Amino acid sequence: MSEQAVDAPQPKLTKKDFTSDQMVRWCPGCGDYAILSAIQNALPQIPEKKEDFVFISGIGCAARFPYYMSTYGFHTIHGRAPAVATGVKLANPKLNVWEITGDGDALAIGGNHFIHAIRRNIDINMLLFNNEIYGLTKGQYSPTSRFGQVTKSTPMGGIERPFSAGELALAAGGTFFARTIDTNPKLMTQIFVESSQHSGTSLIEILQNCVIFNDKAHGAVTGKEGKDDFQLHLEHGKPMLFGKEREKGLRLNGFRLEVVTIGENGIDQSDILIHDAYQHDSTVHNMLIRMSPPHFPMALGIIRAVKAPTYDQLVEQQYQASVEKASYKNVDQLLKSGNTWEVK
Amino acid sequence: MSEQAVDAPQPKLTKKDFTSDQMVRWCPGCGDYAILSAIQNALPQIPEKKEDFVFISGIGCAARFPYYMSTYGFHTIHGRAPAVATGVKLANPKLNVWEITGDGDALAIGGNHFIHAIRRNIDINMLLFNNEIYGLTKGQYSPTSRFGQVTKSTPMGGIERPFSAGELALAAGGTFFARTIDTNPKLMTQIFVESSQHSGTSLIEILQNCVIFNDKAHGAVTGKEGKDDFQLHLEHGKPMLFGKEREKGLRLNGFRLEVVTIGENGIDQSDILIHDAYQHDSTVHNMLIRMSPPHFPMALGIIRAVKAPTYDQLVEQQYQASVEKASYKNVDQLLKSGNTWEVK
Amino acid sequence: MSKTSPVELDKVVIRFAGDSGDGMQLTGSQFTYTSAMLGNDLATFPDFPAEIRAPQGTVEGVSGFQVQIGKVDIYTPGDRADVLIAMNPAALRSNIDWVRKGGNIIIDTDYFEDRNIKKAGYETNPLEDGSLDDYKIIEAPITSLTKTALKDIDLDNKSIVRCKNMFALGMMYWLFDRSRNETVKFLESKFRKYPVLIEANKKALDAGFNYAITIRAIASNYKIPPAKIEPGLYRHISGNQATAWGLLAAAEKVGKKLFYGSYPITPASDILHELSKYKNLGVITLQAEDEIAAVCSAIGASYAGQLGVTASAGPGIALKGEAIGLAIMAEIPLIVIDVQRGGPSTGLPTKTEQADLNLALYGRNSDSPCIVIAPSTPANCFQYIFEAARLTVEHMTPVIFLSDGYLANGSEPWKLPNINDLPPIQVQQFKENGQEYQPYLRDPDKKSRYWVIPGMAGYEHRIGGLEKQDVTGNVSYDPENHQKMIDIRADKVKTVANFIPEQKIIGAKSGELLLVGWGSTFGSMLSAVKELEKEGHPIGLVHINYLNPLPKNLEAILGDYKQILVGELNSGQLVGYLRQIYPQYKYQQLNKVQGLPFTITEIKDKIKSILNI
Amino acid sequence: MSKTSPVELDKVVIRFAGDSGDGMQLTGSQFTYTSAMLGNDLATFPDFPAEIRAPQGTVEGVSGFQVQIGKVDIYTPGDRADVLIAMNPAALRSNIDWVRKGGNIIIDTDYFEDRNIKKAGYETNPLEDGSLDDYKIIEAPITSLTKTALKDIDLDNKSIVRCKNMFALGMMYWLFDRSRNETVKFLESKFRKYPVLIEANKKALDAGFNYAITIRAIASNYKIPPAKIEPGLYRHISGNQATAWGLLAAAEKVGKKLFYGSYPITPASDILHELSKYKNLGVITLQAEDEIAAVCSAIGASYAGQLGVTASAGPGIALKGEAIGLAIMAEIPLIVIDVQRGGPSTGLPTKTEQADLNLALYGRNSDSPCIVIAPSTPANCFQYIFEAARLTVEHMTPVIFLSDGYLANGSEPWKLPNINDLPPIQVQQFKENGQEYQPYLRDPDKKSRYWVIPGMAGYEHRIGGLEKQDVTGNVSYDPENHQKMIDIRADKVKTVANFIPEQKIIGAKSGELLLVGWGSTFGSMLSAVKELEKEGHPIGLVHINYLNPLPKNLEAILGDYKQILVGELNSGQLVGYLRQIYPQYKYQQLNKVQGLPFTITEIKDKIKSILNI
Ligand SMILES: Cc1ncc(C[n+]2csc(CCOP(=O)(O)OP(=O)(O)O)c2C)c(N)n1
Ligand SMILES: Cc1ncc(C[n+]2csc(CCOP(=O)(O)OP(=O)(O)O)c2C)c(N)n1
Ligand code: SF4
Ligand code: SF4
Ligand SMILES: [Mg+2]
Ligand SMILES: [Mg+2]
Repeated sequence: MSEQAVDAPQPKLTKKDFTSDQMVRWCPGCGDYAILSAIQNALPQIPEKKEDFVFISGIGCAARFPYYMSTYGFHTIHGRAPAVATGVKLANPKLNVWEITGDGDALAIGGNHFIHAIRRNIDINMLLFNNEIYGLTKGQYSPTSRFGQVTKSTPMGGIERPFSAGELALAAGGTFFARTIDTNPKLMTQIFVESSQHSGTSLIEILQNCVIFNDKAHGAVTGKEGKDDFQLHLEHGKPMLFGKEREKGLRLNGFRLEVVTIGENGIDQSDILIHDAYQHDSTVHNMLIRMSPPHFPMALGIIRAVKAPTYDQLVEQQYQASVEKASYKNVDQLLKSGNTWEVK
Repeated sequence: MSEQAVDAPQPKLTKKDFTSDQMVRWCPGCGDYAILSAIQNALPQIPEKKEDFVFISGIGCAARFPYYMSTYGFHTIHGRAPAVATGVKLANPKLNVWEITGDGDALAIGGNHFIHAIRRNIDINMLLFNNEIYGLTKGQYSPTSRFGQVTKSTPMGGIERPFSAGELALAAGGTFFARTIDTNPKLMTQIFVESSQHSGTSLIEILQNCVIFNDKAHGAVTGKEGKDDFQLHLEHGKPMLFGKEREKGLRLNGFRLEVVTIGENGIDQSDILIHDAYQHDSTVHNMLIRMSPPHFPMALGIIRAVKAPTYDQLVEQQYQASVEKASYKNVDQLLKSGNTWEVK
Repeated sequence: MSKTSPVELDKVVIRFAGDSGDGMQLTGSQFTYTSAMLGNDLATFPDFPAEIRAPQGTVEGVSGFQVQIGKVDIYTPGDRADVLIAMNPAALRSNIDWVRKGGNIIIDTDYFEDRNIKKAGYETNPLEDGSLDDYKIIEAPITSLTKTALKDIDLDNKSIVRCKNMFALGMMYWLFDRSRNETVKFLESKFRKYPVLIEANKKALDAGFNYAITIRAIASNYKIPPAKIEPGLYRHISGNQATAWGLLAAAEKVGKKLFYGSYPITPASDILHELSKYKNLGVITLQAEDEIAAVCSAIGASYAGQLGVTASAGPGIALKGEAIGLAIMAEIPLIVIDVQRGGPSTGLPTKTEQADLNLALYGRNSDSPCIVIAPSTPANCFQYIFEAARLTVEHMTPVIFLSDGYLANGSEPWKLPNINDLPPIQVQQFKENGQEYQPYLRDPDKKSRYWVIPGMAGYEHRIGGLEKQDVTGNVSYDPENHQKMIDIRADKVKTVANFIPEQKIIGAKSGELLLVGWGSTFGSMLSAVKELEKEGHPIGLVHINYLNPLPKNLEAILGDYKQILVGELNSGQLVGYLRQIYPQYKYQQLNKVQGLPFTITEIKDKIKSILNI
Repeated sequence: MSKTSPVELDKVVIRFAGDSGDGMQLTGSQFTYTSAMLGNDLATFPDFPAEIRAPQGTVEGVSGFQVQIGKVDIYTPGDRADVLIAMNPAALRSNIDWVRKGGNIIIDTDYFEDRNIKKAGYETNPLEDGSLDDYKIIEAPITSLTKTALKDIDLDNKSIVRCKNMFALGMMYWLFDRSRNETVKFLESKFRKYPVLIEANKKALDAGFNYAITIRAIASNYKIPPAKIEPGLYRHISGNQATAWGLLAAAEKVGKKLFYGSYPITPASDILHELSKYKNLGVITLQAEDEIAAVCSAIGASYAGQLGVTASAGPGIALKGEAIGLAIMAEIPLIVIDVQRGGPSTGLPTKTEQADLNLALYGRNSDSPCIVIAPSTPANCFQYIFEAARLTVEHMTPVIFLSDGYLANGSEPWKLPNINDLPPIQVQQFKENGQEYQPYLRDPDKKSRYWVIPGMAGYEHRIGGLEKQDVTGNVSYDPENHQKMIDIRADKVKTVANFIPEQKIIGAKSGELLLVGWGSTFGSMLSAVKELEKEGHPIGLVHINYLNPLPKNLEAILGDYKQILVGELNSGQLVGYLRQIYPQYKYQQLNKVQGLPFTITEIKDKIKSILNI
């Protein structure tokens, strides 16, 4: 049991330690493979014991994930992973809990649990595989599918405006939001490691490609030109620069963000916004989240990471406080407390 | 049937026409009475036929509302009113559909339907009676209860950060958000009338007092001093002024709003922000929604009202487009279309 | 003090009724507590108005409290009241049907003027129109007498009038020869920060007591001597409280912390309120965003090694079916408490009904049996929820616990158990006898998996809702394996029958008629059977607490009687189930779906008509 | 072309199997369609892999398609194949059990090299190790022959290899003496924008056909002459498509628009896909955020005057219980389609099971009966969903429609009905015969409310989920009224028995044994009964489509046989229900929970063992 092993020296874990014996069964070319690999690379960098990692998923292609990890794993039911994960984390706050979910799982059937987990700021890491489609059920639109998109259930094009996972999370009080892409293993691994260090609900949106039902949905960002012109890699404290030569940047114009080119129209480095992931006010974070091609680059990296007490910490605090106050220490004493009488 | 009566002149309706014969059964002093009255005053001002008004509610004290209206009404199940109302509106877009909900009904069990209805921008009016408590079930905290609030289910104080209905709605793509209070009948009536004219989902948050389980939850805003210093009545195109003498106002300072006093520190009218409810960018609207005493006034009135196609309109458009294209006009023709063969 | 010696009675039923704001629940509990201290056996039931407060003086706003006390064993709060105290016309109107013909009714005449009479829906004044001729009416201007008694107290009028419930209680104390001491103590502690309120309430209590002596409206007062009660330490407990405490005891026994994930709903919410007080005992209560999140959080907690519990009433239980199916597939512990109420749909939220046996047995997709048990008295909710915990932990499959509004809100004296005497609860621990751990290895006797939880080094494994391969737990689409697992899950639940007590029989061990019931009808059924026995008609009573699986000896018992009568507060759910399981017998039915418990008379009448007696 | 005259057969079962990407579903459908045009009766069943594409060449990635064609009536796709075509080792391995001993297996030898043999999980090459000795093996290098045939075509290698399914189809066409015309037409229309693909596919088709002539691996080819089929216009239809189209027809008949609120789930999603194409017919499809929103939107649409329909599979149906209860209380039309799949929990999503009869009957809080019906063949999904619409509209209460994965994906030729011949569906319109409208007034015969919808002037009223007062529909907590309404709702559903057809009996009208089934097992049961009859063992078959209420004459029918055998693809849900409703009879059981339909042999064997024959 973990309690006994607290001080035992840990052998260094490797990717192999996190690979299960089950055959991976996604479609050839699916973005999920790269994500799996990035997680398996990230975990050894996180200073936790192997037996303390738990992966909780809902239902969907993405949600098969736990089967391929040789950690503890629970493939639950559609949309409910945040609730199960909340129970797991509260039951044992020492566990390092990862929730694996898709855009349908998290934002269609699971939308309510998603915003409530974030509101509570329970200390779990949510990986949202956003392929803008229902993969497992073979190609219906999801809440992140584009307006007008033709899918199996929208033969004339979709008429719903997509959710932005990040905006919703921030409106729900989200303390951590990052975005990454399945084509960038390094960025993924790095963000997974950093997100695990955040206390509170860390939401990581991964732009994932479903080759079968929504190929190149993120093509504008991941394609050859996209890579340079439409990816803005944010780092706290660094200016918001992008482009092949990092010649483009963002600056503030009134209430709006604006793309500018250094050297043009008298713009220089000092005009460029500096990324502040730690500021509590979510105004700029929201603006960054909302950006997308063709007028803006897509913001990647850790967009928001602010401190707030986590639900599990607060539960623990109330427990401690109540232990101090309580006049009974066990059930027997409780039973005998208050109004009782003796029959002889 | 309504279709036949389209051109018949309508007798002028009055409040009495909207009062049912059922005894109103809220607690004496409950804020719901004033809301009921305001709606009954508002409906005659809305150019619709009486039989076209429909009130759909979930479950809660608030949700008993339809019984007291002599319109069509359906008291459904907890949290699901947005989904039922969506079905009603799609079935008959001519209806004027009102959804009545409480903070628990809308944001706890109904949170997902709430954000999805708003995302679709279905043309209904949502009245959210926000008393920051579960009234009907006798006093548990709700998703809008304050952090630290002691309720029946949080004897040591609540440890969840409250939702802001408006912020959530905007993150979900909300096109209309207004806020009002049960102590201001005039404002309520006016907003109800105006919201009914918005096409798309109109969310109206009503700060409502539950005398029994959460008395004076909105006291800071509705109390004697609050009325002057902590209510900002927004009107599109008008400066954001408040205070007894309308001497205070809001101005922009970088990314933040700031309360200033006209005449002090060289501030004059021209420094004060002008309210633009129609701008699509939600940044300022979000800032206004987030304000609350003691550092800011509470924004009341119509905070956001932007144009976007409604779900019901888009459904109708696709219907029209498909009628033009279709090679069959009825089921018999459909059956015989495509691959058939004759057995003799 | 009166010196006439009081008339002795075996038992008496008293009903308090007034406006929601009149403090009748408090009055009733004080009377109850005092009687318990005097050694009476008793049972109580509050009769709340619908959830929202209705306008004062209307029938909808009336709140009632009924208690039966006795020197004999008491199993129910009684069919009809011997004494009703009615604080206004609405209270009289909505409670008169609950008074036996010839019973006493004490009336606060101050409220019997036109306006309130109309408000209550009377056309004429019932005190004058002869409609109360069948009852003994005691008219007392309770409110004005209270005001007079408190005229020297420095309190506003409203607060003074609020003391009228103590005046009424005082009258009752004299009538039933009870001491005021306990109530005085209670007042002194409750208002310890407001001495003036202590004084006012005590004065009102005394005034009522003395008034009753003075008017001697009832020829004499009564005495209900102490019952023969097993010695021990007692407290008064309601079903919901007993459920909460039973969970605390079980968690302590298992050595796991209690996790309670729930979404408020009448009549289950009080369990949440109660448990949220015991954080110091390690209880975590999560008020979830909805019922589905509630049960899923409990599943997560169980998976991670706590005792996961969720609760709701019918509409909420209907929402949990999919998740319960997951727990059945994952084979982990989970307790689902259903405090049943009147349905269908939102139905009658504050009324009782044995609504959901079918839902508990069948409310999930595909063949997904789980354990179902039901308590039968407010106090034994403690014992049976403890059993639920024992079974779910030892057999690694969900247990549904069917309480109801009557048990939840009803209360009775409860002899405190010795915690050490409670049965042990053994966690299914994996023992490495040379075999390697696999997630779907099973205990040979119980056929349950082992409870291996995250954090245990070397046992990492994956489970989920897709069909599992036997032993390995890997996902499997193999046809034969599916059949095997379907059979194993069914068999596992059947096997529980080896680990529960045999069915007890009360009364005749064979003969003409067997009465069969389950859950909250126990008190009325037992009373009916005892009374019939006294009348010379011995019949058998089988009251089932273990509903799935049924006790092994039940089949044989059913065969020992000529006729079987199954009584339930629904349209026939248990009887349908018995017809499925034991199709060889014929069953007759007694059903009532009125949001109310059975009266003893209803049961006796049905039995008499069957037996032609 | 071969001039040997083909051997005539009554019927034959053919199975196509290959990698998911090999186009086996297309090959199968083409063969089916051509056979239908030649006048054969037939039935098909696709055997999909689990939802996610598995790696090429693995057993998990195999996709199969089975068709039975005959000159005699065909009721099932057949127990075992007479001919299997296996495109690679994995296809062989996972399909070999579906071939009868002595059957023919055509094998693409190009894929039988080490790597693919290993991938399929074989230790040794099955073509060499003698494991196929019981079968007639026809080895053909299909892939390389296709490449050779298309070497002059200007196409990349991948596209050329993709044509191998046409080569295989060509072989089959020669073997069963079928013309290539229909497939040529199909190719010409499908690839009309890519002439090179038309050419390539046609060439492959011809090459396969000629190759079969050349090798004459099978002594001769076969002919299955046309069946005696009722004259008329036919098309091929699957259960899900028939369900969708039946809804279209019903909506047209009622004169209401169709509203379909659904959340995708296997195997129900295709109904959503299908219906979303018919916007021009007034259909509104809402892909809701979850199953609860789906059913609630349908309830809203029904309330406002459309025909509200929702659909899901087990896990999603479990979520809809609370809302179905609302529709029962509100007494409005609602169709709930459950395309059942293997469970419990997520279970076996792509496999068939008669999983949810109990859930349909009992999966709601309190006593809340509703109508339950089940189709029994892919094509008659049309007829029975139409019936569902008729019953829900005329009786104003929800209908649950129990399809399953087998019916949903299976297909058969369907004689087009004449839309005018479909029964009328009468909306319960309120007629003002002097009485004022009240929401819970009822039609005297059907006991249903009237469908009065928002927008109708002068009829404004309120309904909801709290218990309703009889007639007025006001909220009522009155005990007697509650009992009355519980009884009315039960009675209303019972009354439906007066408006449905009597139960038909197939085979012996009385005697030794009655076989009882429901839903998708019809084809196998019918075949078994017919075969037994031929063998001189006449028994009766009662296949139930109307499950609640049951047909009125069923009780008497059950009494006419010495023994009753109830067969289902679950652990005994119908049989439990029959034991409840008709406890006077004894029932035996045949149950199978393997995600697969019954084979005819399984049914016959069971019957034979019962009858000792
Ligand atoms: C209760 C329930 N409803 C519906 C389904 C069917 N279903 C399975 S996965 C899924 C959506 C998957 O989409 P997403 O979450 O985006 O995951 P992806 O497959 O794209 O990774 C649906 C609708 C289900 N399994 N359970
Ligand atoms: C499915 C279900 N779960 C729970 C309940 C119990 N319930 C009724 S109303 C309510 C909350 C009411 O709070 P709110 O929506 O804020 O309305 P208010 O009473 O404050 O107006 C709850 C939990 C229910 N009726 N149905
Ligand atoms: S369907 Fe799409 S998301 Fe699912 S495994 Fe295949 S490529 Fe990946
Ligand atoms: S409980 Fe609160 S919200 Fe409900 S009726 Fe009473 S005062 Fe109003
Ligand atoms: Mg997806
Ligand atoms: Mg509220």
